[in-house]
Amino acid sequence: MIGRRSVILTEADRWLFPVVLLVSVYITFRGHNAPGGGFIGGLIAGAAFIIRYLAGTPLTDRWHRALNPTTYIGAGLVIAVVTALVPLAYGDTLLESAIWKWNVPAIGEVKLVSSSIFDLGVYFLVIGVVLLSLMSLGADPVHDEEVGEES
Amino acid sequence: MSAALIVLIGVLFASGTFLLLQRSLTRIILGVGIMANAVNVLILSIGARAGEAPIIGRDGEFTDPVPQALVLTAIVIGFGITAFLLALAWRGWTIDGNDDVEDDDEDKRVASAKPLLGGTEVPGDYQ
Amino acid sequence: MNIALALPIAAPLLGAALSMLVKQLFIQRIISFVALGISLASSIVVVAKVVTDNDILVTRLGGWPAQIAITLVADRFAALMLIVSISIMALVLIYSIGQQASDEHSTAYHPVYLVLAAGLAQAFLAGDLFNLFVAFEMMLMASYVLLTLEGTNKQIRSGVTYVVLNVVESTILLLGIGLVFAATGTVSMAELPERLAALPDGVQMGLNLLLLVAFGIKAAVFPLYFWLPDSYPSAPSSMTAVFAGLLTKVGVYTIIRTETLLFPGGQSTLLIVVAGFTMIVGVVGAISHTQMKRVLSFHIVSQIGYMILGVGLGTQAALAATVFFVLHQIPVKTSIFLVEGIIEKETGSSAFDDIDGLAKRSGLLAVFFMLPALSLAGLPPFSGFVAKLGILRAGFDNGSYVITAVAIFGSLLTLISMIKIWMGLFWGEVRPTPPAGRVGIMRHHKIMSTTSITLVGVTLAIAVLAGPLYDYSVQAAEQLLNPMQYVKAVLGS
Amino acid sequence: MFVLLFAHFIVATAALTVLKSRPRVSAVLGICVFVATIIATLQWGRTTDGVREVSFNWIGDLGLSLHLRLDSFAVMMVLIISVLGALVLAYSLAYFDPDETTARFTGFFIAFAGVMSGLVMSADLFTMFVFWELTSVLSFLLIGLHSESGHARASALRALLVTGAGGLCLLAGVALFQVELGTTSFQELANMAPTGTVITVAAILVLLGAFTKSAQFPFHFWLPGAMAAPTPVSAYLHSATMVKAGIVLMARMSPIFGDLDVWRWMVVVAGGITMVLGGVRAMYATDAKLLLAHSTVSQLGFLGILAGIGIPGATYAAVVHLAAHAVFKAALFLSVGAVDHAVGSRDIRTLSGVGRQMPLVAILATLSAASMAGIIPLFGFATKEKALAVLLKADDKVGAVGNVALAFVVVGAVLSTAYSVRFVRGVFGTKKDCAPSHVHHAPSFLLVAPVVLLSSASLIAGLFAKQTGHLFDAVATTLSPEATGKLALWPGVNTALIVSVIVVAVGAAIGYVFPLAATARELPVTGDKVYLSLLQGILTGSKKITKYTQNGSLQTYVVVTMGVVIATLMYSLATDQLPHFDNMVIADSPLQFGVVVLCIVLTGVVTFTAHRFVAALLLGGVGFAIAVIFALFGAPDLALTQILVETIVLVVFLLVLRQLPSKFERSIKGSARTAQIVFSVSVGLVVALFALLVGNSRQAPSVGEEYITRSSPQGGGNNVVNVILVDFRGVDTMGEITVLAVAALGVANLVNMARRQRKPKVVEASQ
Repeated sequence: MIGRRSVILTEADRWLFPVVLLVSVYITFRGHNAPGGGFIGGLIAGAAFIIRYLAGTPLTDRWHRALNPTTYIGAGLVIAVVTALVPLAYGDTLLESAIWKWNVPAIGEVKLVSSSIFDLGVYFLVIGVVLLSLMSLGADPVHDEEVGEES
Repeated sequence: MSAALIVLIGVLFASGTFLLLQRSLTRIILGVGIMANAVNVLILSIGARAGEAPIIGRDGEFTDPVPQALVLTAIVIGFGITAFLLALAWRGWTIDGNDDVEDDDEDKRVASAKPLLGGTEVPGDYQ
Repeated sequence: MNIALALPIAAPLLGAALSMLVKQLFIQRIISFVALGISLASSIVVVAKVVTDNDILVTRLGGWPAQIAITLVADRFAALMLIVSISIMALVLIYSIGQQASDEHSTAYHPVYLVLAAGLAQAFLAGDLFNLFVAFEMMLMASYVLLTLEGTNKQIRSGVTYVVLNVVESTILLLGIGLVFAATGTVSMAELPERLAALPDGVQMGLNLLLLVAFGIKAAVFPLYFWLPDSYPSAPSSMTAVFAGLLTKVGVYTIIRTETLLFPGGQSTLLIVVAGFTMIVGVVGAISHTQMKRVLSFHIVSQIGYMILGVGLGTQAALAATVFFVLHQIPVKTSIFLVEGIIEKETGSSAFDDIDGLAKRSGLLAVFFMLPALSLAGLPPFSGFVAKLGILRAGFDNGSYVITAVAIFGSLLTLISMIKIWMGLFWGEVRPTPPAGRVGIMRHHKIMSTTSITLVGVTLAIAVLAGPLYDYSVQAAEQLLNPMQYVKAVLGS
Repeated sequence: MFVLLFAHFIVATAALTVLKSRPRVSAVLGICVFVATIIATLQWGRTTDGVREVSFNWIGDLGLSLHLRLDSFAVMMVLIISVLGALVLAYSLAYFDPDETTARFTGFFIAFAGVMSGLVMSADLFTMFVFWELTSVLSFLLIGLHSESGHARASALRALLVTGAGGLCLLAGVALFQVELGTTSFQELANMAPTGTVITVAAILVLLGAFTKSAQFPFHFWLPGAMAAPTPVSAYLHSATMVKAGIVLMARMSPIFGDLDVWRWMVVVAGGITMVLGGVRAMYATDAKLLLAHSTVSQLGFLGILAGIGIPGATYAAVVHLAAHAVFKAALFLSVGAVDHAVGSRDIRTLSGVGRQMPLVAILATLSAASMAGIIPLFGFATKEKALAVLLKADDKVGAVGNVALAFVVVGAVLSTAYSVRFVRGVFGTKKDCAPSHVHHAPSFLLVAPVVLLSSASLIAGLFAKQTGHLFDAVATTLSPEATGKLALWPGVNTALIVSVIVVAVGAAIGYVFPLAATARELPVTGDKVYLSLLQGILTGSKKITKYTQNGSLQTYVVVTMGVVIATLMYSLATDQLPHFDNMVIADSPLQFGVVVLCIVLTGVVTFTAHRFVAALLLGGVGFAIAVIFALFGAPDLALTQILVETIVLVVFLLVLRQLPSKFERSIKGSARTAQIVFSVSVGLVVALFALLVGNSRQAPSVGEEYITRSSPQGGGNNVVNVILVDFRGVDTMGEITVLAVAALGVANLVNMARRQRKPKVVEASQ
């Protein structure tokens, strides 16, 4: 860990972390129409983890079990590739996109583009990548458990 | 086309090359980073003209979105490469306590050894 | 058809993704085999379709019109490369399991290996320059990881050389592609020929050269090959085998594309000169070194020279010979590295200083070294001979006597380098003493031996079936020399 | 017949695999194959007109097909190969102990016989080349049979490299013929009677190939070295069969190209020098086997002249002498082997009284030696007479070169007689000052029987020279229609006979007088020395080149790579007029200008600072500045991504740097540093200039416009960049996230490996 735990950062992290995560999800889905998207969203979420990391909140116990970064990466890639592959089953080409529109009462028209799902895959993958790099290079190389490995 | 950006491209390429020529892996990685930035600025500034962000609904003349997409991909790939190089530097450091890029041992050995044929000297003894 | 072209890329990618989600080695292996199996099956379909339709297959991804979509394109050459490389990937996967060096070492092995396969497939099928760059990056990144998989001192040191020079290559390639876009406003390989041809000479030449430099680094031509002999030998043999067999050939493949599709005949003289130096300097390096893996690594470089010569000559005969040369080279080179892997696994080294008398210990091993070695040296009746003769004839036919003479001289040096390995490892008193009760090297390493033998068998089959395969190469060359066919197939009339 | 060819290979494979532990069984099988081949060949030789063809189309497009043709000449050669093969193999049963080496010998031997038969049956140059190279490889393996011995290895290498180099000349010739004429078939070439510079070059290349294989000067030196092989190998490969491949080739080609002056002169001069040189060397050899080796060289020179000079009569003489030589030389080798086996020595200075103790072998060997010396009434006499008779008249047909040939042959013939005498005297004679050699055991039946057969063949063929001569009529006419001739036991007193008598008399006198222990003065230049220095030169040169090209330094590699980039771009810049600055502005906005300046300053600091942390932080700074430039350019997505990526890279950088020292250790000072700076600046300059040039050359509209129009209606999004990323060019993104994933896995893997490799140490330390 870098330095000692900072009280300010720890406090900030407690409040910031969920907020930043929410923002990241928003940015991801907004990306189709305004600056943003899976990369940016994922990186923002990654940044949230960085803050958490800098605050010194251990990533290794609870987080490690719940969120194996490799799983994030794998899941993200599965989502992206499957989204890309689905149209093939309908006789279309790889990555052919579809646009679904629903009229939801009270909210109005809701539009979902299949490529947004693809972007979601990107989002998860990027989070996983940031997490994995951080955990690997940030951890104590001698005593800590191996990252992303079942031991 | 902006002269300032062209100059910046030149400076970044020069600096990147210089850093790549150093022995310390850290500096080489810095060089890789700068080079990547150099190419990205180049693609954007040579491939497109400055303008309004290409978001439908905004006013003004849009700048070409394609270079942006290419550069975005390049930035992300560059991120991966830099992370991996840093891990290499870190690993190199844990092995031998420095981050200098050494010359290849085998090449050095061969350069100083006698020329051999199949592990033996050229055999010329038959009589 | 969309499926057949998409799956060679998508199946390994999905496999890689799933493989990351599981940690059990057994399941990972199954995933890899299934993914590569699907990939292989669809590439067979691609080849069959290319042959029966006698046309170029195209799929426009996302269903967009060809001008704006990324296309996957398979002509005869691409289809051939696809099927060969995927088969090799599948075979070496089996070998590497037998080698007990890679996938038992790290759970990253299988996903990364699959990404390498996907990258290869994408590189061959890419109909878009930037997509080609991405494919290159997939391959490169995967190769960085595979090269340093064990994280030993040696691997890290040579890994640095490999990574840095390949990053330089990526940078140059990106620069080149960025400038191509800047000059033409597109990166679609079907749209480019016309737009590039309209550019001023200097710009054309510069873009052409930039791409050639980048692909030349990838293909390891003189004077851009340095990274190869320093880095390949430190990887596990199975990885070296794949790299040696496939990665440099991707460079050759892209050089051929550049010189036939994008800038037809752009730099033939330069390529011929470069080819001459590559042939000689590569094999000269092989002669100086005293470690089988190093010798073979230098040897890769030298052989690349022959392929580049074919591209430089640029006639249909020359390109046909080059296509055949690539086709022959991939399995042969891979197989000889696989045999090397058996030696290394058995004795812990491949240095001439450490080992002698292997022929006495295992005649079978000697035979299965000798067969690919003689083929590489271009001796009849092996496939390497057909390939070499094809190049020489094309050279004579073109009236390029000097370079052809250089090529012939190079092949004498090649013979010396192969004999050097033979004399260094296989002849003499047996050393080191085999462990007691060892039945035979080949029998002891069953999986590795079986796969190596299979691959050597494939190389022999290439020699036997050289007739139809050469016909195929000739037709592939015909397509290559007719870029309009490519453009038409992609863009429609 | 052609099935029998395959039988060779099947038996050979069996000998090397399933019968590995029973070499005797495989030898017997081999003999059966040889005998079958003999019978079949004879059968065909009688029943058909002597020609039988088969061809296997390999690659039609390249005109590569394997084409075998069994004509009378091929029949003769196959018979020589098979008869001698059977005899030598039988001999080897007694000669070797049945161990693994013998198994390998047997396998290689049978395979070799098969390949050699294929070679002599080849109907075209290409097919011949295929078998040709295989004989080289197999002889390499046979010479190196006892690979523990450095001598054997060196000899094998020498033989392979010399014949291999010749093979490449041959290959070049083949390729030239194929390209120029579209065929390499001997018959078709003969019909075409091609001319021209390229054709001449091709013919000469083929001739050079033949020279190397048949040990003609200046490539003669590998043959004596090849005697490192066990005696049966020498007897077979290096006297009777493989070395004849070149002669066969010359015999096939000379009817086509024999009229070329270059060809003729090359053949005569090379053959003549070979003949004389081999003879002289034989006079100095003290190892009986080496003596025979040099005599083989000499005889090959003789055969070369006859086969290559392109006179029909000489072709006939070549054919008959080829047969005669195969018979007597094999017998001689085998008898030396028998002596060696019994006594354990081949040194003619110390062997003494062997003739008395092994009378049968001595008589047989003497007979064969007499045939070699050309003494009446042996086969060798008749053939040599024929050759002399032809050459005496040669100048009528070919002019001066005929006389030169005659001169060489006469001198060579004198030497032949001399070394024949020397051989018999040395091996079987009794020397006063030497203790009689001890014969350990009488040679067994199988060691002697082949010699009996061969030597009596020399005698019988000589006695019935006329009939024997007829047998070869068809053989010679196959090669060239006019090549007819006669042999005679007693030709009558004519010039040839007189010359011959003088030759024999002088030769015998020299052979008798010449000391057995004479040592030759070392020549300043020999073929072998040239070979060695060439090989050494290749090795040293290779090392030197590699030392410079592959110096192992990453810096050098980067310099060269970037140097190539500069060079190519400068060259391209030079071909066009320099970029113009028409639509150039200083900066798109004042803010942009400011940020660029800041960015340049930061870059400068990153480049030259000695502090790691400073460098890493400011690299982030450069990244942020560039993000601002992106934003100003109209690329908000790019700017956002750049900022986030730079942040995360910075954090990772710092994580790594905390383990490294705060300052860079050393950096080059002085002129090297200046050179680096100059180099780097020129990279920057050239790239920027070229970028400018490219930027001004756009003509067609960008594909981006299409994306902008389609983004919202078809892609379902307003942010065009994002729609491109996830839709239009989604495959790029798919690839790119894969790259990212793999990079992360790689990072984790490296760290995990580090842990794994460290853990044991930690455990050790704690114990």
